Amino acid sequence: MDTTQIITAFLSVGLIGAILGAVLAYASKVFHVEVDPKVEKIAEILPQANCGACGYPGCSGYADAVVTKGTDITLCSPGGQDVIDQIASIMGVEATAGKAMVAYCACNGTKENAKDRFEYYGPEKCSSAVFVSGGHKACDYGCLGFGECVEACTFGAMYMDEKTGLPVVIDEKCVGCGACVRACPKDVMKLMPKDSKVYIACNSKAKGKEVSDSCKVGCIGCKICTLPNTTPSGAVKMEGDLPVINYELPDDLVAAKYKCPKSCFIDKGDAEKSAEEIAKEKADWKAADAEKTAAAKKAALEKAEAAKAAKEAGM
Amino acid sequence: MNKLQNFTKGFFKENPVLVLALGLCPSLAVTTSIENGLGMGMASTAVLVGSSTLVSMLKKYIPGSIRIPIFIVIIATFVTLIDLTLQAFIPSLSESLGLFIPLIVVNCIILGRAEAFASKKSVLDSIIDAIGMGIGFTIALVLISAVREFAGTGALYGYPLFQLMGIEGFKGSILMILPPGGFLTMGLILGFMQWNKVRKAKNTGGK
Amino acid sequence: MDFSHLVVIAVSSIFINNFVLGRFLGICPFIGVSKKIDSALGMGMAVIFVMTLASVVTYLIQTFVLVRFELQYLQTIAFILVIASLVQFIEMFMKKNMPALYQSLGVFLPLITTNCAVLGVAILNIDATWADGSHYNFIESTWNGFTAGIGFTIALLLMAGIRERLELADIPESMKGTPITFISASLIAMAFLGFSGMSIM
Amino acid sequence: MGNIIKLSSILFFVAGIAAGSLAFYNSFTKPEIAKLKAENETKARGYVLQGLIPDDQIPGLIYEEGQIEINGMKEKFWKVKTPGSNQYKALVFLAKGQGFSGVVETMVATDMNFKINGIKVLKHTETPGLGAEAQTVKYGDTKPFFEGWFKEKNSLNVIVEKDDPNSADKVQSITGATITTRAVCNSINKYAELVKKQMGAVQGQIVIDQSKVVSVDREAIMKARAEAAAKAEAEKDTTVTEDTPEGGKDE
Repeated sequence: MDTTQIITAFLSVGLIGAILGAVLAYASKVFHVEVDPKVEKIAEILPQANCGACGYPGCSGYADAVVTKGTDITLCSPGGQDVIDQIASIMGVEATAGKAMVAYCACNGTKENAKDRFEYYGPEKCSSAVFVSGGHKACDYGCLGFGECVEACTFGAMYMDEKTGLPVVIDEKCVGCGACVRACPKDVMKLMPKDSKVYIACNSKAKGKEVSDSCKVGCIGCKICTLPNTTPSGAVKMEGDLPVINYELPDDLVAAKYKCPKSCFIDKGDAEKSAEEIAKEKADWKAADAEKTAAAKKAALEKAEAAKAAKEAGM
Repeated sequence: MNKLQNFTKGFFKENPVLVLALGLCPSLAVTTSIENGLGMGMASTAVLVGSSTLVSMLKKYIPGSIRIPIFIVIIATFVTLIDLTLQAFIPSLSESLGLFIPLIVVNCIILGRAEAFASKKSVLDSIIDAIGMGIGFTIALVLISAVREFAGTGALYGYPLFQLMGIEGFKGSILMILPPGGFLTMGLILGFMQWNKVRKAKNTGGK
Repeated sequence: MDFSHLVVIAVSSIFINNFVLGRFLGICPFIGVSKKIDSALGMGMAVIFVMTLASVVTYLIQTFVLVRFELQYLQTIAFILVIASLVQFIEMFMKKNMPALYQSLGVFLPLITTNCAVLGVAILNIDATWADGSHYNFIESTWNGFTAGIGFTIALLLMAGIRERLELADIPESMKGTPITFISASLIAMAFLGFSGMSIM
Repeated sequence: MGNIIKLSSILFFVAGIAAGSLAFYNSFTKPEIAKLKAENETKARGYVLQGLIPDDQIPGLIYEEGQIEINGMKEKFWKVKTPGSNQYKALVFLAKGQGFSGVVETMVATDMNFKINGIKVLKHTETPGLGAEAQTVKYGDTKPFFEGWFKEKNSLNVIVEKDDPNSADKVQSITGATITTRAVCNSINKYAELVKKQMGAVQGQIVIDQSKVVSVDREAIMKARAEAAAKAEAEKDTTVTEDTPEGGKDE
């Protein structure tokens, strides 16, 4: 046995290690860049095998994607369940701190409601169908109904309703990760706060005539919902020819729901009620509204008269 | 998770190659014959067990910020040990595996296991996990190489089955031994795994 | 310096012995990062860069440390240590000083540390011999690293291009994702096999 | 700063201890590897000499080392003697040539007329199924089929059939691997030529009673060259082989 050889081996490789260690330690100080602490935390948990199995450039790349883009947290195969749980706990803390969101389908173009332009016989995928002159639906903005969003959901929080041909989100299971939003080629899937009830079930930015030709329940851009006496809070604003709800402003939007000529405002609470109940509620509201309008009219009239009287008195 | 589950999960349920799709380079490159596949699987298992044990033993003394370089050094040490051992005692295997013995170092399974499991769990658990994963890796390698060897040369573990039975003619297609065959076999096996998964999901979903 | 040697190296490592399709090196990133052409290109560039650099550094380590002290058996440990540290250093440097480049290329660097293609090219550089028994010299090693990186990038880009289209294809449920990717890789590898009839000497 | 020193000293010890323990282990395996290499070399030399020298004499053969210079590198070849005999019986050399994807190393044994007795491809990196067939043993055979093709050919002139279909020393090429076959042939030509040069010089210097062998040798070479030029003269090659007793024996 040759001791000098062992010593040479020890020293030479040891020195390589020491030099590299020193350089790296120094570099990590000099070249330090501030990053989101969450990214660092997740990167810490990931196995650092940098194998690329997740499809992202290395563990830190994946950590960054999870935090900034809301990527699926289950992609790390070397880490297994342990890592998923830990990331979930980090991201979970964050999710409750912010506002919990759920996905919804901003289209009510069921098989009955929306017309088709032609029959489509391609691969049954939304992203394929889009390539054939924007899809087979007469409406350029509506749901194509092949359920790519459902496939994208890793939480089992969505299913396709066979009857309507539209995706349905199960609010209890939805974590608001936005995977379906990214999957949809028509941008029909959107996110809304979990505690809000009403959403606009139309995505069409087309003009009124065009919309009513292609869909029974499409928004024609009449702007009723944005009028001050419909939504005094100003929570609904037009963006082009489509109203958008600002969920930051508190409003029950009941007036908009009943006033919308195309019934584009959908109340999630209605799903549990029977048709009669809904009809009754609507009738009640209409009566109340009529009363209110009458009262308002009367008040306005009185006000005008009072003003007139004051004017006359002043003269 | 109990110890037995921990041991057997790598065989099939969390098979590193077939389910997790890790360590693909060796599982395609050396699987031209069962002998090579088995040799590679056992060499990797040995490295995996050695490095997992050591990492798990030293986990308290390794500073977090340079743990990765230290893990790499530990793994590289075991790989070199195996390399030297093979050269000295099983030279034929050493020659046919060639470049891919030193490349065990960069097999994601080993570093992944060291970081994700051994650096957190007890020594015994780490050893059990490492052996289980190693066996899973070996199973996958043997499976792939069996398909390729048979389709490529008509032989299994060096025994020409058809000729032994007196049937001449089937000599296999060289293509299966060549790189395209490796990719093809891998694709088909992974496809089969997925088919199985989809079928199971449908069965349970249907009820 | 024999120029024809460089041509032989280039043709061999780009086409005939393409790292991914002929030698099975770097399969993990080949499958992992080939979903989009953009990221495949970034990854490819990073690999070319690191492979070239790794060839340079490991050649120096081999010649001035390992051979001098007769420590060739420590090749694996010394090479991986040097490559890993080098890549990490470059990553940190780039992140701080060239954020734009880091976004497009640097993010792929950590993925490359444990890419067997990089360690593979370093070892192949040392092992490879010409017919007269001489080894690759410094320039030949570096050139081999560079061209092997190009070969890797070509394979990766081909795969990414195919996968972008596969996304839209009607594939049986059980073949979706990784399985069909491997089958496509098999077909590309078959095409590359055609290069092995080439006489380059 | 303190942290930097701490980290780098930890890495120093980890890397150092790893390297040290490997060096320790290496001190055990190194002689084993060397022994194995030497054993393999002896085995390969014995293997290619089969037939030329009776099996029971092979283990006791004396190998005298000679040196040839090729592209500035020194390479070994061996002159083979049986114990108690002054006469060389055979020549053995390890021919190296650039094959399709790397170097192909072939152990070659020839008689003193440079007629090949046996070859063995020791190392190659050729494509499985194509060039690698050079080592494949067909089921039922004991030796790779490729080796048999070279028996009795003149090592100075052996050539791939495709390159010269008229040569008496033509060798079939492996299907789809002409480059590999050509690499083996060319490397054998090149090394044999160098060995011949060396032998000529050595033998001219030393023993006088071997002058006969030398002259036979030269005659053989002249004839071998003539025969390479014209196919008609192929017959003369057999006359030459009859001159050497060793050549006749191994039929």
